[in-house]
Order: sequence, then structure tokens, then C-alpha cells
Amino acid sequence: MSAASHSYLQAGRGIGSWLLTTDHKRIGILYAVAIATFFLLGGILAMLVRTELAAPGETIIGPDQYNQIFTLHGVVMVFLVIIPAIPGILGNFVLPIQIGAKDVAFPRLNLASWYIFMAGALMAVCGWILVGRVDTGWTFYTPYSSGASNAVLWLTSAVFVAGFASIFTGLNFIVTVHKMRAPGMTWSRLPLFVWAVYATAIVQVLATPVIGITMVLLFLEKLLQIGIFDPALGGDPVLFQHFFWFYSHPAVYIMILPAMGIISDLMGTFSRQQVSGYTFIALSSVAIAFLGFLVWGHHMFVAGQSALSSIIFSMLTFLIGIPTGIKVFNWVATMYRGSVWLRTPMLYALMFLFLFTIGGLTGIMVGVLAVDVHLHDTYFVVAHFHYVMMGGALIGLIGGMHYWWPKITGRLYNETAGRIAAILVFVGFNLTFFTQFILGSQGMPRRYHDYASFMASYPEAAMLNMASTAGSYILAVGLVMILVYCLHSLLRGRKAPPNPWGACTLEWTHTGPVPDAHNFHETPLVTRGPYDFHIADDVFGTADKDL
Amino acid sequence: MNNQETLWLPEAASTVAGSVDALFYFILWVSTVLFVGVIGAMILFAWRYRRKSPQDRPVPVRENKLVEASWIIIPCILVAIVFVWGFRVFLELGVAPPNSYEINVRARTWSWLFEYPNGAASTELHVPVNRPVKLKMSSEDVTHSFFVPAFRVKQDVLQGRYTYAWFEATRQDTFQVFCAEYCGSAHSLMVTSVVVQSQDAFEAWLADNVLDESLTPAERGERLYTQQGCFACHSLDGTETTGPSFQGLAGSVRTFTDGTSTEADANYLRTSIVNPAEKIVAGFEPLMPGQYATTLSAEEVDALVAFIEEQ
Amino acid sequence: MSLSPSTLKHYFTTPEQQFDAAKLGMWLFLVTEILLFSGMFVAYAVYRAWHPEVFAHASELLDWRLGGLNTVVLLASSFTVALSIHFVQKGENDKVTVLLILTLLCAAIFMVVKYFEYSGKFDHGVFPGAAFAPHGEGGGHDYAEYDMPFAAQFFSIYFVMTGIHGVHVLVGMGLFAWLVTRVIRGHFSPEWYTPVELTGLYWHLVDIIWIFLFPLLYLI
Amino acid sequence: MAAGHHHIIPIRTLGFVFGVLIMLTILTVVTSRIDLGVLNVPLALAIAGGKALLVALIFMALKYDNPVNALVLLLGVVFAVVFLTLTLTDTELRGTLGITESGTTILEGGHTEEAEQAVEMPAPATGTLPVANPEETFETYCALCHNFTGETAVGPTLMGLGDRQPSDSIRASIMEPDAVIISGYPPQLMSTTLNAMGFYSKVDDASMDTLIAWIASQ
Repeated sequence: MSAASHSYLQAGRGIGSWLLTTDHKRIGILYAVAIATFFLLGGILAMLVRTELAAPGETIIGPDQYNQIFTLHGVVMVFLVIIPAIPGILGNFVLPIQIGAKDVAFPRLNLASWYIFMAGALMAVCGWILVGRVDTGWTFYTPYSSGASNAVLWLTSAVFVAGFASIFTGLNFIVTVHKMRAPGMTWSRLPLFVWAVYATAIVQVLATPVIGITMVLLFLEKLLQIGIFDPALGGDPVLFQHFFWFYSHPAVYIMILPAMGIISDLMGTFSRQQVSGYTFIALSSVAIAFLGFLVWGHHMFVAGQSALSSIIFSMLTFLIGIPTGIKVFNWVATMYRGSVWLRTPMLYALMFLFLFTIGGLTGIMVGVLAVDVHLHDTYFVVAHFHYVMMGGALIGLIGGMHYWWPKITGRLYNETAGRIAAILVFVGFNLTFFTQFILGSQGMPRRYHDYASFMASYPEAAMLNMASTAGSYILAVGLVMILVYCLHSLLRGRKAPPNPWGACTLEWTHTGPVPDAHNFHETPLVTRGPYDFHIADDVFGTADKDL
Repeated sequence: MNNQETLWLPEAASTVAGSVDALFYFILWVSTVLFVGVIGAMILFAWRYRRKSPQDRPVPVRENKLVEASWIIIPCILVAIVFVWGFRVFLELGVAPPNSYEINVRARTWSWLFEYPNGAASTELHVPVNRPVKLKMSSEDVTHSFFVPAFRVKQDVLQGRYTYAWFEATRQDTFQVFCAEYCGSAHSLMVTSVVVQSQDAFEAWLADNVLDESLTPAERGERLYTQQGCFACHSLDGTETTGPSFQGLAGSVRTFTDGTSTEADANYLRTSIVNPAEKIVAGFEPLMPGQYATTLSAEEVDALVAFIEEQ
Repeated sequence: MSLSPSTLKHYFTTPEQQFDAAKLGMWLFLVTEILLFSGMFVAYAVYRAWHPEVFAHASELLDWRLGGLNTVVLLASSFTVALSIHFVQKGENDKVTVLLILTLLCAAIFMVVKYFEYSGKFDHGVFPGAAFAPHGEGGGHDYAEYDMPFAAQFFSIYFVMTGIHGVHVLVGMGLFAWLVTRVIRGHFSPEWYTPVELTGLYWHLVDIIWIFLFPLLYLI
Repeated sequence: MAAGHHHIIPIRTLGFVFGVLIMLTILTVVTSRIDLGVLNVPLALAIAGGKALLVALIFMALKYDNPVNALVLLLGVVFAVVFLTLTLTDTELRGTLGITESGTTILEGGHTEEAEQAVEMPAPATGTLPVANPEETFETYCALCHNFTGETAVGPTLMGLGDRQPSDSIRASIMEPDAVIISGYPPQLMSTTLNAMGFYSKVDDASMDTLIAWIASQ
């Protein structure tokens, strides 16, 4: 097959052919470049935060800069990296091919989403440079935010705009999955990554408008003092928290669900085994998406909401814990009597299991009413959500990028470098964040520029913070290493075969080493499930021959 | 009661702390067992079933309904236990006994003020040991959060509404109070102490702290320095934080953001208190609130000036 | 029957699939609109539940006759849109043009009435937010009487809700104007009229939102 | 494909629905003019819900359409209702946990605590302020924080106040400064200060009238 000459990478030349493309694969790459840039920015900010906290007192930056930096770190990482990352990059690239479609349902809307996303991102970053710095934290709690500098107006507008990109991406994927599946691609033959992105899309469509209206109301609160959220005007700050978390808790599932999908695919492919509990994992993604809307109040146990609300929200929180736990058991069970191949993507899948299990179990802790009273707003919470957001969502993304890298670029990366980087990331991550569990349960409040006062009651804080900072440096080295060998692979990497991992899904079995501009020469006819390795001898031919 | 500091939790010094800690450790140990089980199985499988040759063809595993049922039912039972347990302790934390001693708490950026029923006021919280204390809290500006790790007590403090917290301290000692809700520049300096005293010592302290007229102006200024929260931004030991330190301030030469300079005499100090935005010392932001012209009486301003002059 | 290559996109197999996809996409978009407005309905419900007397009193300042007129006008426009889809399905494009222009007219009447309502409020200092300072007399109301705590919240919510709704009406007017030009240029046929269908769905939703706003703000 | 695949709704059906919608609009207006007590809100919402359902089913053709579209709409409505209900379980049931004789209750009191915090109105007292000289009163009690020059000071500027506010609300702002606080200004500052200066114990109706008239004339 002379696929290389039709490859989507060669379908057009010049920067214009990229910036005006409606090809879902190229749009995925546009997202990848943008998000990698924002991740670098967010990462640098994180390093500044950790460096400041390496020792008590003022180390490198003053309290106001510190507050501005952790705010920007939060906004960039949440709204510009983790939320759009997996749907934007891998969802775009992989999902249409996995269901056998030539493109998403609305390719122009897809491109528009990227531009809207970039507009929001540029508003956030340019506003920071030109208008002023915001120090409210990414949560924008009133009345602090409604009394803060006018730059808040810019940043909330940026979040509002970026939200639309998320809505349009989600809308596109839902319609694509419903209407564009290839013949034979029944719902029960969808790869679990598709199920996960589909469930994510439901959350994006249903939850994101609420952050939109929240930002509009906050904007008007600042501009006109409409008195909805500001207590000085008769408003209610806790109502703002309801509005904010009605979006931002489901947003957690926007971040983690697609990563779960990637892990399911990785577990199946690298164990060469039917994913255990396929139906359960598929439907639980949708169930988690819906249940995720019912638990936002667990962020507010000590915020001054009614006791009854706290009790209801705590109970519902546990409902969501169970399907999540069962997914973890199923992933482990997938390896049972399989043929486990410990390549770099699989290392990240195992790392995900390790980190996400810790994130999930500590989630139970902060979901328990009485224990959360002590742990809320401490470093315990900081550690918990980094284990879920970074240890879960971002490690999932990195694993997925390694898995689909040969399909996206047509080239292989250096396996040894990949493994070394994975180990560095694992060690660095745990050193950074596990120490913070201890700091938090000992009572160190979050968003502290200086913990000298906390050391008065807990002198070990200095040592633990130093360890955490050291860990973050190791983590950074690991992440930079990934960047380096990926760039090397782009320029000098060996050519990849069409199906290097022996995977069973359409993007590996029905396309060339790099997909065509319209994905397939002819529409595939699907005759087996995504992990039916026992009836798929054809996929083993190209697998791991000379890797 | 566990008064010992452990790896995970600080020393426990209130009646409810024991209940919270027991639940915390229960979850911690169950989690550890689950974690070791899951990760142990993962490592075992990854090793035991590692790929030995590219030709490996694993046989599909038939799903075992019993195993699957067990990993649905056991977590359900565990979270049910944890929820009900957490709920009961939450009620314990939330319900102040009817005979509680009530103290008013006022939070503002970035200091605490505690007002006692007899009219005494302080910036450090003093409470009697072995007696339930109920805090009636409100904020003058943004949202703060009252947090005493040793008591396992935390509650946000809002403007325009009262929120409540209660505890019964079990040990005579001094513990730290933090603000746990982010509140701006000096959030991490919004720290004070809770001093647990015997009933007698507490009553003596209360009597002492009712405002009286016998103090010298500088002593009254010192009290205002803490009561008004000046310490949040102005240190006495030369550390430059949000605002200039008071140490050696009087008599020194101040250089301002507009390039002019002057000697810090009493008039300068007074102006800086009542109209802080007029002259900003180079290197600082104009952050100081402007209401002191009206909230402080002339005598109080004099007292503060006298206090600063002594530093 | 086949479509011209320009209307059937290459990544769809059948026109039916393409039409259904567009429609499902539109419905999903409408759902985001519902959730956008839900935030304001929640704010309304919370403040109404806290201050029922103030809200009941403040709503008397809104003229139910004007609100009712606008309700009828919007319902009529929904009716004309539904009819226009009926006729575009039958290929009677002249009628479609007339009906769409009628719809546009209804929307314009709605906005004119809104303009008089807003300016009537502004004249007496009824503004959203801190500028709220009712004064003077008019229409049988002593406005100063409405200067009570939390009346400002009612009017803030009123202006935000009707304001955002009004923006949607304006967007709808733009869409109808665009449709009229396309009908006249003969772009639509019984085989392909997706933009008319989708704009119609959007317009009905704008109508539904108003169906709720009217009693909540003007009547109860 | 063809028109045949799409259901064409007859004009009669559309016209009938339009007629019913107008009738329902009249009905909701009429019933709202009658006080039905607790039924007012549910009835108005029920009528609105009926109208919305008609528009969705017939005008938007959900009745004849792919059920997935109806499901999508239903989801949106369900989650809007979830948002509303769960938020109201907080805002309507706030209060502290309390012990009563019948055991622990979850709730005690509602959103009434704002009232507690309102600054108590000072008792009216005999007037010793100079009725004839409001300017002097202003200089003594107000000029520290307020001006007529438009500059922002400790309190908001009073420039053009007379044009913006009727005398009653100026009076309310002086007598109950904390009822409405403009964002950015410290609450309780004015009431505390005026109390401390003895303003409230000296003011009477006559001096108040001249003061307000003088302020409004500036």
C-alpha cells in the first residue's frame, strides 16, 4: 500500500494548510502544540511555587507575586491544559478513526473550537501581561474576587471564552459517535477510549454553560455590583461556590474520564487480552459522568452550607467512588493470564494505576464529613487532587501520547530513554506530592506563601517541604527528557510499522503507518470487538518484530 | 486520649479529636490494605504474565462472577461504614453542648479579634480547659476560615452571616490558629494562638483584659497594635513584610515612591496612620486600609504613635 | 434523489445522516442554552425564596400588559417559524420568505417593547446593581417606595435575565435576516433546508425561555 | 432521501397549538390577578411548563422526531432541576446543628441571621444640632469622609446626590448606613463613627430635614 504518499501529514504544505485545516488529525496536532506550550508555562510557574516553598520565609518571591503565580498556575493547568488536553489532542486524532469515520461530524466547528480555545488562552495570558495580575486563586471565590483588581474581568472573560471551545468539542464528539460509526461498529464494539471521550463530552456539554453564566454574573458583580455574590451588597458568597463547583466538580471528570479510557485501551493492548468487565467499564464511564453532577457540595463541607446539604453530598460522593473502584479492579484483572508487554506506554498505565489508586483512596478520606473538616483547605487536599489530576489525567495523557506517537508521527521514539524518563517521573511525582499528604494532615493550610508560622507547631515541615521541592525538580527533569526524545524522534526517529503494538482497534489495523488525509482508503467493515485478540491473528504479524 | 503527635496527625487536644482520629486511622489502614492488595496484584500479574515471546497467544479468561460480585459488594459495605461513621462524628463536631461558653470571633484581613462576654477583647484566643467553648464568627471583609489543627476544628468565616464552631480543649497548652481560606497578601501570616488555661487562670486573665484607663499611652498603643491587627503587616523585629517594620522607624529617614524623603517624626507617623495613601515608602504597595482616621479616636492615634516611637 | 456535491459533505454517507447529525448537534447546543439560563433561574429561586415579599412587591413595578404583549408576539413568531418549515418542506419558497419576514418583524416588535420597558425603568433610576436608586412617579407607581433592601437584587436578576434573553433575540434576528436572503436566492429545497430547521429550533427555545421568564418576573 | 422522510406537520395542527398557547397565556395572566395563596407559583409554573411542552413537542417536532433528541432535551432539563434542588437544600435549610429536648436536630433557623447582624437603630434623642446651620453639622460629622467634589474619599462622594436619590433614601442612608453598603466601602464604619461622635443622640427631625435639604442642594 502506498499509504505514505497520501499521508495526512503530506496532504498540504505550509503553515496555512495547518491553520486552515479541517482535518481532525491536524486539529489534534494544533491542540498538541498549543497545550504543550501552556503545559510548559504552567510547569514553570509550578517550579516557582515549589522553589519559593523550599524554605520558610521569603525565598525568591514576595507574597503578592506568589499568590499571582499560583493563581496563574491553577488557571493555566486547569482551563488550558488538563480540561482540553485529552479530548483536544487524542480525542480529535484518534476517536474518528477508532469508530471508522472519515472525520468528525462538524469539521469546521472543530477548527473553530481550536481558535476559540486559543482566543481564550491568549486573553488569559495577554491579560496577565497587559491588564494586570490576578491573585484570587483559580476558584475566584467572592467577595475576594469581586473586590480584587479589574484584571479579574479579563480572566473571567477568558475562562468564559475557553468554555465555548470545550462545549463545541464535546458537542462534536457526541454527534460523531452517534451518527458517524462505520458499518458493524455497534455500541458494544466501541473501544473504551471512545466510550470515555463520549461520556466526557456529555459532561462538557451539560456543565460548561454553568461556568459561563457564573463568569458572566461575577463579571457583572464587579462591573455593576449586582449583589448576587457579594455579601457587602446583600449577596451570598456561598451561592457563588455552588455555581462554581456545579461546573468545576464535573470538570474533574472531564479531566479524568478520558484518561481512564486511555488506560483501558493500553491495558487491553499491552496485555493482549480482552479488557475485563468491558460493559461495566463502558457504562460506568457514563454513570460517573452523570453522578459527577450530584456531588459538587463536597467542596463546601466547612464553607457554611446547610448541614443537610453536606450530608447529602457526602453520601452521593461515595456512590461515585464505587464504579471508580471497580474500574481499577477490572484493569488489574485484565492483566491476569494475559501477555503483559512492559513497553513505555504500559509503564505509564501501571504508573496511572499506582497514582490514581492513591488519589482515589485519599478522595474517600476527604469525602468523609468529619475527617474533611480537618483536612479541608490543607496540603492534604493539594496532594489529593494532584494525584488525581496529574497522577491520573496527565500520566494518562503521557501514556496515550506514547501509545499513539507512532501513528501520529509515523516514527518510533527511543525506548530506553522512555523508560528512564518514566522512572524519573514516577519517583519525582511521589516525592513531590506524597510529602504533602503528611504536611496536610498535620494541618498546613494551602495557598501559604510562608509556612514559618506552621513550623512553630510542626518543625518537620521544613524538611518535608524541601523534599517536596526536590521531588518537583526530579519530576521536571523527567518531563523535559520526554520532550527531548520526542523531538529527537520527530527528526531522527526510525520509521514505524502500521501496527507496532499489535493492537486491535481500527486506527492500527485499517490505516497505514500514518493515516491518510481521509483516514481510510475505503470505509472499514467492523467484524470484531476492540479487544478480541483471540480472533485477530492478523494483528500479530506486524507486532514487535523488530522493536 | 491520644496526645502524642504521630506521623500523620498533630497532637490531639480536644474532646472530638479522638473520634476524628479514630475514623482517620480506620480509613488509612483500610486504604493501605486495599492499596497493597491492588498494587501487589498488579506487580504480581505484570511479572507472572510478562510477555515471553512475540508469539504469545493468551487464552481469553472467562469472567468469574463471584470475584466480580465481591469487588462490588465489599467496597459498598466499606463506604457505607465510613459514611455512617463520618456522619456521626460530624454531628458531634457540629452540635455545641447547650452550656457552652460563647466567644465572638471577628475575622478581617489579616487578623483575628476575640470578644468575650464580659467585654474583654484579645487577638489571642484564651479559653478555659475542659469546658465547651462555642465560637460565633463573622468576617468584616472577605471569607476567612478558623482552623485549629490540634482541635480538628475548621469553619469558614463569612461576611454578613454568622457561622459557628465549638470545641472542648483537654490540655493546658498553647495551640496555633490558622486562616485556612485564602484571603490575600498576608494569608499565611493570619495566624494566632489559642491559650488553654485553667478556669481560675482564665478568669484572672479575663478580668485583666477588660479595657482600663491606668495604662500609659505606649502600653495602650501596644494593645491597639495587636487588637487592630497592625502586626499582620508591621513587624517589631525589623522583618520587612507587607508593610515597613516599626523597629527603629521613628527618627529614621524615609524615602518615598515619588523620590522625596523625610524624617519619620511624630507628625509623619500620625499622617501615615490616618492617611496611609498620602506617602508610600519606596518598595511597598499602597495596601493599608484608609479607615483609621475614623475608626481610631485621637487618643488612640496618639497612643499608637507613642508605641511606635518606643520601638 | 441526490444532492449537489456542495451540500453533501464527503465525510457523510447519506444526506439523511448529515441532516440528523446537524439536528442532534443543534439539540445539544440548545441544551447548553438551557443550562446557561439555569444559573439565572437558580439565582432567581434562591433570592425569591429568601425575600418573597420584596420580590412580589418589586415585580409589581413591571407592567404585565407589556410582558403579556411580548409573550403573544413571541408565540406568534414561533408559529410563523413553524409554518415556514411546513412550507419549505413543500417547496413553497415564496410563502417561506413572507413568513420569515413576519418572524423578523415580530422579533423587532419584541425588542421595541423591551426598549420602552427598559427606558421607562432607567428614567426612574431603576438600574441593575449599585446604581439602583428608584425615584419619581409614573404609571401609577411611586418609585421611591421600591427603594428597599433586596429590591436591587430583583432588578439585577430581571435585567440580567431579560438582557441575555434579548441578546438571543438579536442573534435570532440576524439569523432570520440571513435566511431570508438565502431563501430569495433559492438555496433551499424540500431536499435540503437544514439551516431553516436549525434556526427554527433555536428560535423556539428562545420562546420557551420567555414562556418561563414572563410569569416569574411579571406575574408572581 | 426526500421530503417523505421528514414528517410535515399539518397547518391545522400548528394553528391549533398556537391557539392553545394564546389561551394558556391569557389563563396565566388571569389567574395571576387572583390571589391563590401558596398555589400562585406552582400554578404559574405548571402553565408555563405546559406551554413549553407544547412548543417542544409540536413546533420543535419532538413528537415526530428521533427519540435521542428528546432524550437530549430531557437531560438538560433534569440537570437544571438538579442544580436548582441541591442548591436550595443549602440555601433554604441553613443554620446550625442544634440539640433540642427531642434529640439532635439537623437544622435550626433559616436564612435569618442577617437580621441579627444589622446594626441596631440608635434610640431617637433630643435635638441639639443647629437647625439653622446644616453646613456646620456637615463639617463636624460628615466632611471627614464625604465631599461634593467627586473625589473618592473614605466614603462615597455626595456630588449630585440630590439628583440621584430622593430625600427619603438619603435619610435612610444616614440613619441606617449598613442597610445598603456600596461595594468597596467598609461596612459599619459610618454607623460606628456617627455613634461614637454622638450624632444619633443629638439629631432630630428638623435638623435632619435641613441637613438633607442642604446636602441635596450641593
